[in-house]
Amino acid sequence: MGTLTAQERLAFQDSVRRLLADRGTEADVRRVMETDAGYDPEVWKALAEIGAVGLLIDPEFGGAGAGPLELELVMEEVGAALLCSPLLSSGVLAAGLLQALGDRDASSRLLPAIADGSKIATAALTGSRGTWTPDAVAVRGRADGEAWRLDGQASYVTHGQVADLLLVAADTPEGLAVFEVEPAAGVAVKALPTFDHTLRLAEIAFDGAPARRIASQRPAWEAVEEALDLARVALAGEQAGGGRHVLEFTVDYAKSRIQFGRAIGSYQAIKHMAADLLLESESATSAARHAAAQLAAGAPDAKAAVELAAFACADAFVKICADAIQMHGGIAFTWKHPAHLYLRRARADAQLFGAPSFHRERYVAELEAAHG
Amino acid sequence: MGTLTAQERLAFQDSVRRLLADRGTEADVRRVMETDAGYDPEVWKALAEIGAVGLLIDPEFGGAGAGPLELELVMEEVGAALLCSPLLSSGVLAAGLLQALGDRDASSRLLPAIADGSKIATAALTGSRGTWTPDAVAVRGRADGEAWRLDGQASYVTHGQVADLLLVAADTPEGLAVFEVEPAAGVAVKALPTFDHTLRLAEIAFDGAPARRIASQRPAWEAVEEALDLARVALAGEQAGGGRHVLEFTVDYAKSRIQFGRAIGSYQAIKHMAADLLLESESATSAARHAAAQLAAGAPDAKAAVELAAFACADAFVKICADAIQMHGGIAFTWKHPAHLYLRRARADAQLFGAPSFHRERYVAELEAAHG
Amino acid sequence: MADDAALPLTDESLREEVRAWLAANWTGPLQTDAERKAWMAKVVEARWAVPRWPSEWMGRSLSDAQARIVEREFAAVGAPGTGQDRTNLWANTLLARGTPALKEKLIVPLLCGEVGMCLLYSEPGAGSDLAGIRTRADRQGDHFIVNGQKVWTSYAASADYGMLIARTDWDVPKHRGISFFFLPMKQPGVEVRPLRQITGESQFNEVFITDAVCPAENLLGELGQGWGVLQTALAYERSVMGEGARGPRSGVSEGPGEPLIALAREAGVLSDPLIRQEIARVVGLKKLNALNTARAKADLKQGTSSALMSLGKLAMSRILHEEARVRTLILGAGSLLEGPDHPRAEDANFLTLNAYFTSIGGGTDQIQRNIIGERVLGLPKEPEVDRDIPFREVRTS
Amino acid sequence: MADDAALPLTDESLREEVRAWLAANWTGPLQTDAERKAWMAKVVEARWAVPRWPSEWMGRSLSDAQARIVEREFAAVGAPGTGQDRTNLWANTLLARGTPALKEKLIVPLLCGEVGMCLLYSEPGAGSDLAGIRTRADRQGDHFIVNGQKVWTSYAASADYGMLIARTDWDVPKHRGISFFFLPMKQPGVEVRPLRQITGESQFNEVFITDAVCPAENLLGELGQGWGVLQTALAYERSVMGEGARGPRSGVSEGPGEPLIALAREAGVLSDPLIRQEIARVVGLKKLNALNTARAKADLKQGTSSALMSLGKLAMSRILHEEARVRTLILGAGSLLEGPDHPRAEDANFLTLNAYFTSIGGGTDQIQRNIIGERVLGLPKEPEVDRDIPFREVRTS
Repeated sequence: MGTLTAQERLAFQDSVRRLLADRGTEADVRRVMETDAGYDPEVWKALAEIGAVGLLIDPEFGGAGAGPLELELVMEEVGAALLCSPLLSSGVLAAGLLQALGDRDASSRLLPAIADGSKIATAALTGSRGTWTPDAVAVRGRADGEAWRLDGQASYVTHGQVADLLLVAADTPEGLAVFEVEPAAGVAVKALPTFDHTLRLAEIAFDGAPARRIASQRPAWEAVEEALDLARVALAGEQAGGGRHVLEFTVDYAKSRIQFGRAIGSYQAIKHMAADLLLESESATSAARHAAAQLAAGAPDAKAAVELAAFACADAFVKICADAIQMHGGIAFTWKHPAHLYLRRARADAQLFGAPSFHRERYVAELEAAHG
Repeated sequence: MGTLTAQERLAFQDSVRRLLADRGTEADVRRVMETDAGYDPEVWKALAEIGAVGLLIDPEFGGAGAGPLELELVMEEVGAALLCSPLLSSGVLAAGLLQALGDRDASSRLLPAIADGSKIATAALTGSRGTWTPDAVAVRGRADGEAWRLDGQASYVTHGQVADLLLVAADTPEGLAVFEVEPAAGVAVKALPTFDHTLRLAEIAFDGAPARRIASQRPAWEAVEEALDLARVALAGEQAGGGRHVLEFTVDYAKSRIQFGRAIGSYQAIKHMAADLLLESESATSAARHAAAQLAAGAPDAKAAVELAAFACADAFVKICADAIQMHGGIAFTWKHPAHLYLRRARADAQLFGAPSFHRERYVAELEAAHG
Repeated sequence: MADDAALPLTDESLREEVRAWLAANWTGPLQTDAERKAWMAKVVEARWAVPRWPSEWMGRSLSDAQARIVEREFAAVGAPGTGQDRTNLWANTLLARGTPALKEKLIVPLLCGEVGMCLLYSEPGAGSDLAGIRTRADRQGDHFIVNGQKVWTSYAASADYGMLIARTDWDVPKHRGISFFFLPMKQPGVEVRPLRQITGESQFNEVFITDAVCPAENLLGELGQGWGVLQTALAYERSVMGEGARGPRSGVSEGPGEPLIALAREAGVLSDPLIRQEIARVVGLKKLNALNTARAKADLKQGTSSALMSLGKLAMSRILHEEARVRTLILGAGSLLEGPDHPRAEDANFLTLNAYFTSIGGGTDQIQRNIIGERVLGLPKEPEVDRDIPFREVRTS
Repeated sequence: MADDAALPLTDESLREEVRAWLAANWTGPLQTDAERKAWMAKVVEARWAVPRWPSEWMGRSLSDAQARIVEREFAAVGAPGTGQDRTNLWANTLLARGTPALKEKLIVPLLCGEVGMCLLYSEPGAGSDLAGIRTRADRQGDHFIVNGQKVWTSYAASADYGMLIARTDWDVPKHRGISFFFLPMKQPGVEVRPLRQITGESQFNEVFITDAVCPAENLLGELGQGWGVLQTALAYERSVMGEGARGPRSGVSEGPGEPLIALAREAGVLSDPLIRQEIARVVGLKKLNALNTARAKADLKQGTSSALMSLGKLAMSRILHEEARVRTLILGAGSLLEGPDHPRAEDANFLTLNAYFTSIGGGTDQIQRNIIGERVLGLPKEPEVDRDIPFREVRTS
């Protein structure tokens, strides 16, 4: 994957930041999160126009041809603003998976519409266990002449209810493969109610659904893992950016909220929590950016860096949001205060594509492998 | 096991407390812990005289015939004073094991000398793995005519180097059994250097050592577990008492130590640590006393209560001691301050007869069993 | 009757008297609100509602031990209404500090449950620092004019009166300028707005008070002595409050036994060693808190004061947050969901948010640690910058 | 020579000059103390010791970038002695604030490493609150008479001078009555006693000072301005100090790779899921701290100040305590032991205790959190009860 120059990167990050400052306010988040679609089509269009949706997609297929470094930066902004959008599903997971599979025909057919935002894609990779491991796949593919048909069920499909295109991992007699499916006959998409109202998840039942098999140059789950790692770096960036933002508004509150004649931030109980959270926040930022850098460089420890970012950023974001509510006191126990929206997002991010303990286990495996 | 009246119990606890206040000062601890024997024979004699050594032993065999409730109370005093003595080894583990085995001949031969303190006994129950589970036993017994001989190794034998009598768990062709061994020919006792200088541990090699098999009315490991549970309740009491004492002197320090013109205990950083430690300390006391009460009553949840006390008191004592050093600052980083002596004891207590994670696992097993 | 002081009242004669009265009057479960009201009136009339109180106020001047006998007999048949001398916050506060006129007017209705009440203490700017309230009550002839905003008020919409603290003197230090009122709620100057919580529920309200009128006879205690009255009221409240924390809200049972074990078994992860360790921790914490509470009660019985009581709320806060965390761990991706089709997720997520009800509400964990450190352990207070200056000059948000 | 200002010094010409000098003078590893001293004298004489300093004081007024070139060339051949304008705390402090007489006397010996030094800052009563020192220095003619007690002093027994803070004015607020001295250590009034630490080691000393004599020319900065001099010295110290924390002390290698993995493998518990989670946590914390440090350095290069620097010590404290905990978990009962026959236990136990060196020494974690909260996050300070009153009236232990 390519990489922008430092200057291009900053300019790009700035354009995302300006778009979100303008059209991704808290009021926007609260409005959009209550809609069925869960995203604002106008903002989505704008995101596509500035190149954020096709960020990772090769210029050959209409994208910006950027890589994990740029993705991570954008996601820091997304996290800070709590943007509601299918960016992770379409621009990262689906686009990443198609590129990792390397089927030129499928890529040229599907990626341009993903890049320009005209089609929303997502990937259905796990069943009701929700572990994003190959053993949790609960869809089976069977050949039907030249074509294929899928049966079974996928769950926790991000933005499945608004997707125009599904990339579905399914077991076949020849092993696991990825299929291209349109949400049409034989495909029943059921929206799942989510605790994080800014997220959309779906459960999808396949009942002899017509599917097209995407060719893969390598074991298909390897490509899935590559896409998942991109998504994990994206989430890490979102977690780092979200955590930093929550800490900022919490510290601001601690400076202005007066109790017993002085700012609550002058009390060690609050001050020391804030200091500890700064360490969490900065560590999350370091972890997310390092994972992006190692992935971009194709470094031997890229996998370890992703695993570390996955659990460190997840835990940090949850802890920052949780402590932030405590530090605010009563005001953050109200629906109208934004803190709980971030906590909801943090709890969602901590589960998507593997829980922290799962990543810790894999991190140790990477450490073992690295040193024999 | 019997139980004293509430009044007798308080009188007894008071006599222990007075003995320790008089002859178990910090100076005594520091003096005795540097001796080879690791206990003060005069204090040992005094402990025996007031009935503390034979506390659990049936009056028929020269003991006080008391039970876990009294044991726990005594051990709270022992923990507060950091008493160096083989009380746990001889008066609890060995005496408890002999009584649990129920071999009247062995009991009448051995218990009176244990009760009056004239002989020190201990139990060798684990090998170099130190897990106090039957699979860790590394001594084998073989019949030699009427008698038996032991081969193999036991480790982490508390006060093994000062014991006149060893009760040794060994595998035999007929299953696990407990043997009576004198530290004589074929028995090589090696003192192990301990991080807790108030504790004595030994590694014991058996090379055809003559042994006498103690008859058992039940599977021998059941009796071992019963003795271990008594020892765990004793440790829980020690941990509760030790933790409470450490918290007390730490709070006192926080009241008198002035920095920046005010007592450090007026700062929330210190005050809130102290509040949290009070919860730890009180919970440890509740857990230890509850375990003692359930064991004394033969309650169905006695085992669960012991497991809970084992991990809760261990963790609490370590945490209290660890935080106490931090709360003292530099002064507790010196050898001459007592805080580290308690931390050393806390770390030892947390390993003896099973680490906290081992007890947590067994606690869940008890919960499962209780509710099907 | 029991108020015949000449006849010594024995436990046995008392027990017989209650039993006889219940046998004659109690006819089983109360089905309707009307039945309930009628019963309460009967209990009050027969002087069983507040047996510890003086006869002047519908009581019998019984000792605590004797009153417990009455309570046990009522409980034995399942009849409500007695023991209000322990449990009726409103009536107790009124009896202790109210004007004769207000007592005459409200004590009996309060005991009969005919008057709805709410608490008007906290304000947006005065949470931990309750003495920092800015709601004002200004005397105007025989009444006060009240202006300000209150928050975290339960049952405000249905209440007839609110127990209100308001500032009546701005030129003295903050604790000394507060007065305590029974504010009539059903008037144009009192607007109640439901306050949506992070859980999505609206158990509480904001109350906006604009030129509301409060008769001077509704002042409890002396003018400017409201902080003391409040302490009385809070003490009644604390003595009644149980744990207060709510369990899972889905209402879908997890089966018998320890809920976390059942949940892990249902989720198929009970054999996971990590999960088992975490379950042990949380169940252990709950058990330890129960043991502490039991010890505290035993200590109280023996008449020694107990450090343990004050630790309960802090312990419960930790338990609730930890339990929510472990439920999330057990559910994994399942915790992403909510709603009636996903009761386990609903529980884990509700508990995650509702745990703050305990760790923030009724004094944050941080304030609680101050209290334990200072009142139980005797550690010195922090310098108080606003203690001895006129409230007018105190820095506020 | 480089002080010929007329010739523009290019990086290349500088590099050649150093190389040539090293080629001519460096003859390989220094075996004896005498060899070392001779080499240092040569480096100082040739003005390589402090190339950033002015030529007046054995320097060359080089830029930082150029001085780094010198340092790299020295490092390339393994020769010590340069870069002392960054690393020599004593000489830097003296240069910045010393009297001409003291500089003349000690700068060169300090650069040559001929003078032993120690720090006389902390006192038993002044740890976190360093400005609360009670050691006094009273002027008497052309010298000061010093009395008091210092603690946590490394190398005190071999030191020729101690950098001392002492109170010279008791009638002004605490920060304003302190002066900074180079106290001669080899005199009857200075008694050094080793201080045994909880680890059993004695790296530090207590220093008892009784009527010790300090020449007035050994005063650094103005009388009563010692707090400012101390800040200069502390800044030099911080800029040099690396992590400071020590690893395991057994010296028995755990094999290649991540030490905790090796330890768990050796102990036969690497497959234990609990242990694996804990290892991931601790190794993760270490890696995150390394990444934070790298980001901090990158930020510094770009000239932006960095919040990350100040977090390092707090992070390291947590890492050390956590690593000790996990080592204990891995060893289980093995952690009961100590001594050379049990190197793993020795390591776990040493680390457990020595972690306090970082969490207490050089500012406790609690003080560190204050600093981060106030200086980095901009949170307000607590009320300072002793700030503006004469030290004589300040409450002390």
